[in-house]
Amino acid sequence: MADTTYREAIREAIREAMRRDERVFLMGEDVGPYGGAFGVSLGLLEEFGPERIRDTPLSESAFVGAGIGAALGGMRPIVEVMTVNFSLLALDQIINNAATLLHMSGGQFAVPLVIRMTTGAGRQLAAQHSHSLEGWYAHIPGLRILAPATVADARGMLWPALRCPDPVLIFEYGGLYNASGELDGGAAVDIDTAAVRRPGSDVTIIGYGGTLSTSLTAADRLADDGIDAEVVDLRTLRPLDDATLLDSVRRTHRAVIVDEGWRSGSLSAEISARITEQAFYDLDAPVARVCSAEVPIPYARHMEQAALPQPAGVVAAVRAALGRSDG
Amino acid sequence: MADTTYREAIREAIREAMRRDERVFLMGEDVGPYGGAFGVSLGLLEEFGPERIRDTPLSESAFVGAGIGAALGGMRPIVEVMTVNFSLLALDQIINNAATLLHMSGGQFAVPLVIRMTTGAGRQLAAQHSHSLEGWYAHIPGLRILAPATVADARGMLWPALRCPDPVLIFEYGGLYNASGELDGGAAVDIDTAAVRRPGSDVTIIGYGGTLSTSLTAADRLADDGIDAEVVDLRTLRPLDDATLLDSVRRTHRAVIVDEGWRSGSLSAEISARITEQAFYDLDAPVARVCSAEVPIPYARHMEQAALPQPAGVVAAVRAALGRSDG
Amino acid sequence: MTTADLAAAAPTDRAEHHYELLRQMLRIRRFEERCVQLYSATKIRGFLHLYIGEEAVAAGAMAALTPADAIVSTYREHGHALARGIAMHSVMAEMYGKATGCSRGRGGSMHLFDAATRFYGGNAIVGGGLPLAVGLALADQMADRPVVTACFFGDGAVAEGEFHECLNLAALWHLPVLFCCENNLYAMGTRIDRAHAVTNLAARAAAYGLSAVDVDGMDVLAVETQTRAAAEFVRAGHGPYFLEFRTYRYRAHSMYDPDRYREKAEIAQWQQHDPIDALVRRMRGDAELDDDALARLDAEIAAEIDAAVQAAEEAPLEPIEDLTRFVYAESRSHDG
Amino acid sequence: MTTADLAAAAPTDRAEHHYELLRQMLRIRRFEERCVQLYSATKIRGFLHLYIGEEAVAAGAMAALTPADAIVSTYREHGHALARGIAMHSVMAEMYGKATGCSRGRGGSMHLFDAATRFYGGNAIVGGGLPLAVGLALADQMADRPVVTACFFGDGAVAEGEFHECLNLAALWHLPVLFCCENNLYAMGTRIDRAHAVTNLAARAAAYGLSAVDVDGMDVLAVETQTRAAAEFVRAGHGPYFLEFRTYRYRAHSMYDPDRYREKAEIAQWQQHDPIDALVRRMRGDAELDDDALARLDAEIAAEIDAAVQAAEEAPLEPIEDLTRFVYAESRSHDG
Ligand SMILES: Cc1ncc(C[n+]2csc(CCOP(=O)(O)OP(=O)(O)O)c2C)c(N)n1
Ligand SMILES: Cc1ncc(C[n+]2csc(CCOP(=O)(O)OP(=O)(O)O)c2C)c(N)n1
Ligand SMILES: [Mg+2]
Ligand SMILES: [Mg+2]
Repeated sequence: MADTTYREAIREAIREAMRRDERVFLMGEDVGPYGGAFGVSLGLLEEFGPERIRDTPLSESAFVGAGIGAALGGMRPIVEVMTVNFSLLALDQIINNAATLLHMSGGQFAVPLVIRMTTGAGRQLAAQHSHSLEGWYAHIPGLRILAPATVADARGMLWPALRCPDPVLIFEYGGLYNASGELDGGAAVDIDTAAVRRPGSDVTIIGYGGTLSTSLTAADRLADDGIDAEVVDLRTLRPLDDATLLDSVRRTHRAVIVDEGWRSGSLSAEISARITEQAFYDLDAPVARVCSAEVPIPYARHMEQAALPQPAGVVAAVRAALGRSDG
Repeated sequence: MADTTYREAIREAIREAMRRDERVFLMGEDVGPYGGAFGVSLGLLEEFGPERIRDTPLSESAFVGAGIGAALGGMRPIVEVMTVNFSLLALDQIINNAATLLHMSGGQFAVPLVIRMTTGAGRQLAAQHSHSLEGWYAHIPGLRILAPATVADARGMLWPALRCPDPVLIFEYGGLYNASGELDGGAAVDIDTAAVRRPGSDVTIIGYGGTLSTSLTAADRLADDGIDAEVVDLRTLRPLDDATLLDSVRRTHRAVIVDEGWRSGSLSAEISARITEQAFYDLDAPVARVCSAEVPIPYARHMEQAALPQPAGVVAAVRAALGRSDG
Repeated sequence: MTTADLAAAAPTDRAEHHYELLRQMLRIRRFEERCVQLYSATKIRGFLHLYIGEEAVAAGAMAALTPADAIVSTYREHGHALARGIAMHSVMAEMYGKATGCSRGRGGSMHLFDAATRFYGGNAIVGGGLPLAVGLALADQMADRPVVTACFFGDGAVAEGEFHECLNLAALWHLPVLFCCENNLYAMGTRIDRAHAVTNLAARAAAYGLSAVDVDGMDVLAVETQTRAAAEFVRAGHGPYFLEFRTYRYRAHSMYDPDRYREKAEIAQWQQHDPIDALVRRMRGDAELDDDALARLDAEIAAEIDAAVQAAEEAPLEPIEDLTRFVYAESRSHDG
Repeated sequence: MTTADLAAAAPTDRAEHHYELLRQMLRIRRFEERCVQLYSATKIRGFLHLYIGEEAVAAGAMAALTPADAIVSTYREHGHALARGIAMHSVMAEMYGKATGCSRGRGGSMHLFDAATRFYGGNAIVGGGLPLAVGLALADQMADRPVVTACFFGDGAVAEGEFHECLNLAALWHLPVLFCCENNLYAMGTRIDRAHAVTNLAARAAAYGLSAVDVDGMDVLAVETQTRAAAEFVRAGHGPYFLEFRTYRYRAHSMYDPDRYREKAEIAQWQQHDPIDALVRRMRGDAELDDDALARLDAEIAAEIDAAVQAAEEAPLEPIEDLTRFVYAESRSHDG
């Protein structure tokens, strides 16, 4: 069991994939000599050369679309969009091409493409650099959306994503790159199911990506109060694994969703709706949500922190769901 | 009381605004000699000239961004993006500039811009031309989202939208352009509240834009069965008017949302979550949703119709909510 | 056939070749004329964009490409699809929305696809196919395949940001892309000089550091010759090539377009340079074609179209239960 | 001052003018040097992009513009903001995230805004400011105001689709935009020749049919003269103008950049053409500056910076209750 960081885990996953399959290559802004905006691809250029570790100009739409085309042409591209914020420039390619080609062509043209991007706020990067849009992307049929929250998932999700004939978007949480954890070899993980990260019986806290740690911290604090929270990590945002969620909620009878997206129309809304639809009569309290405030994320730390979901907010929501709001 | 079409109503609204305020101008692809892709701006070029009825090249990002800039510069632009499908190319400008400038600048720079676009499926235009993304746009703080479902709203929403200092997106439902209705003068309408379009006591059916008529048709059929449905038209998708919704649901104790967006992560999810959060103990059944199937919209009519919400689906959902599913 | 081969060809071979070009142009025109009728009869629905007037581009360009090459097209792609060799009945069935259509009824007129002929659609977002073409060419380059990706798009598409990004990328990476710009002077109702500050599109392309020429798009032989030369250049690894085909559409942009933005006289003017008439005249002059042969050709094409229509009429619809097929691939790992 | 005025200016006026340019460049450099320290001290957070080495562009260009003109900038905009006349304490407070900052603490280093000087930000999406500039210029043109909108962006931004769309639109509509391209040879770690097939950016711009020149961006007087001439051209209604300023950033792209992609020698080479040193040399040569004056200037700037830091330290934070202010305007109709 080696200790490694989320960043290194992703790098190792890319390295392994490139060694195993020569059709795999990495393409994006500054993935080469610079080493990746967040240092993920550092050293890969030296091993694989500029053909396969391919710097692009600042042309998000063209190089994401080129990734789609290269996938159609038999390659297995990993396209790095530096951050989700810039992916808006490539959305047409992602939605109108990557997500639709298989269906529009009556099943003829699959798009085995992986797009990686950094997501999330919390680093004082202000409104244009702090989007959490992975849940928003999860609205689009034809895409698969992954959100690794642990080092093991960061390490293990890439290979199955590359093996999958569908376009897969992997959202790496920016605040986690330096996080470290244990890695048990380099085993691929499944990319279909949610995971119970902490078993519990009183309430289900549902998080993913950056909000998994928020959820776990909250669960620890609740434990001090004698409240036994189960924490579920969604892992895959589309398609959602309803079974794991519902199984948990049917046992705990209460759910709190923690989502860094803006509350209105966030993924938390979909999860709340699904739980209500499928487990209404098992619920002892309305499903609650702890999300980002509905503001462009501000630069100043105190305002940014106030805008984002925090453990204290989760604790309060759980207590409210349990009817234990203290005066 | 004159009878007029949705298309004419919008045209009259533009004409009136341009006469009342010389800062108003219309800009977009083929709004001039062509008369607008859906004929909305026909005749306006002759009255106002090419400076104010301004054809643009196929450059969605530039001309939407230019609308933002012109608004900053004191104008009151109406930007027509031919259809929501093409707006993906301008999303960066809409989200990272229009929606954030006021906040990022600490309140200094408002963006009094109106963007109009056609939305919706149902005309066999296939996957890339059939998006219903207005609910998806409603996730973004800083934007106001309007969805006129009636001729009166088509006529009356533009002027208050232009008077509003915030960026306002108006989604015109493509299938409604030829719909006609009565127009009582040209009165501006409010752009803040939802409207009860049909009072009822047994269930609340919530629709907007293209699904209002689906909802009303379903309500008529239900009436034949002795079920008295209230139909609420959201009108404004962001910010949502919770009060009208909750008032209705607290009376009827049941809600069915009809939304042409793909089910997962559609606006219907947000509404379901809000109703559950705020009226859980008033509900006699879980909030139900009737949405589009999670597929890129197919061309063939039978498949397209199967993919879209239909009155029969609404009737079935209402009957299920009332425990009246027949064998 | 290389350019040299073609020049050296025996007269009968040349005549046959011209006949084939004529056949393709006529197939496209008659097919679309029938589509107009079928649209009025509500057999075909949605958007329908006609290529009539521009047939020389598709017929000439496709004649210069090989089966291994890839094609990326637009929403105005019946001509490209037919000239590329997608069976007419399969295109017609697609317009009918039938299960036997080349996209199983899911695509319609704007989204014809065919893996067998490497026809990557049918793209209804203006400019949206350009990045795909760049990527297909990248795959070929990385795999060292001597293959050309031909990407069709209009004068209007040149204004889109993707055009710029893709020309730069293709030039920067020396990708084997053949950019085939169909300059028909209009983007819907917008004449080129109201959309572009500089209307010489080949010159615009040359500014990216790639080879670019303009071609008389009403002359099928010029189209073929220039495309052949350009494709040879690209295939030899010299990087991308830009062809600006100067052409014209006789019909409205789509069935919804009342065509208010241009003079009838302008259309008539262009029709005097009709590519089919021109080739027929030339072949008659060179005694490569007589009335009989032309009549046989017309009859053969009419029969092909009738058969396609009949097949489409009789074809089954895709079962509704299959609505959600092909949103995701049916097997998780489709390759080894 | 017009170009003619400047040429005809009395020697003392000229000296004063040079002194002002020097002062602006020094203010920018010293301000940023302090920012580096403050970043290490975690007073400033987020992304911090330094302009050191490029000061001649901001100082020279702003000197050629009038208060009525509009500025659209990037995330590397401290230089533009200071030279444009946003008070240093208000910029510093913004970097501190304080309520007295020019964006009330919401923007930080990348989002400086100031209505009083028509400074429209601070845009952190590469190329994202270009459409805003086009729109601001459109508003001026429609209102018949003799105003120039100067839009700053880098060599990297030229690869974005928006660049293409905006240059075409500005040229097509003859809009009063002054495109100020700061070509510092790198976009993060990507050298210009690895991003652009054609690296002569002024030539690229000229392909859109607008006037374009390249300018020695390390020579503040050249920058000022060329900007002045270009601004006069634009203001006179002749349409947009493109200036390619050839410059260089000495520091890493941002505080996170380990600067692995270039040789130290390259940086040293450019530093030999340092714009501040060059102007000082020149002024000394012309007896426009002596040691005393320079020392006074240094002291004055140090004091200004100290005062700005102290004010930022002492300034209040925006109250948390105001978090959701300015998402929407506070009054529904802010105008008549
Ligand atoms: C991005 C985008 N914007 C707008 C449209 C609507 N539209 C369809 S075709 C067309 C004109 C395209 O003109 P051009 O590229 O010259 O091709 P042509 O139709 O002349 O063959 C427009 C505006 C679209 N499909 N996609
Ligand atoms: C659309 C977009 N893509 C990527 C980035 C990340 N990024 C920030 S600055 C930069 C380099 C820009 O280079 P250039 O335009 O030359 O300006 P410079 O930084 O050299 O002043 C990149 C890639 C971004 N901010 N926006
Ligand atoms: Mg055209
Ligand atoms: Mg640069």
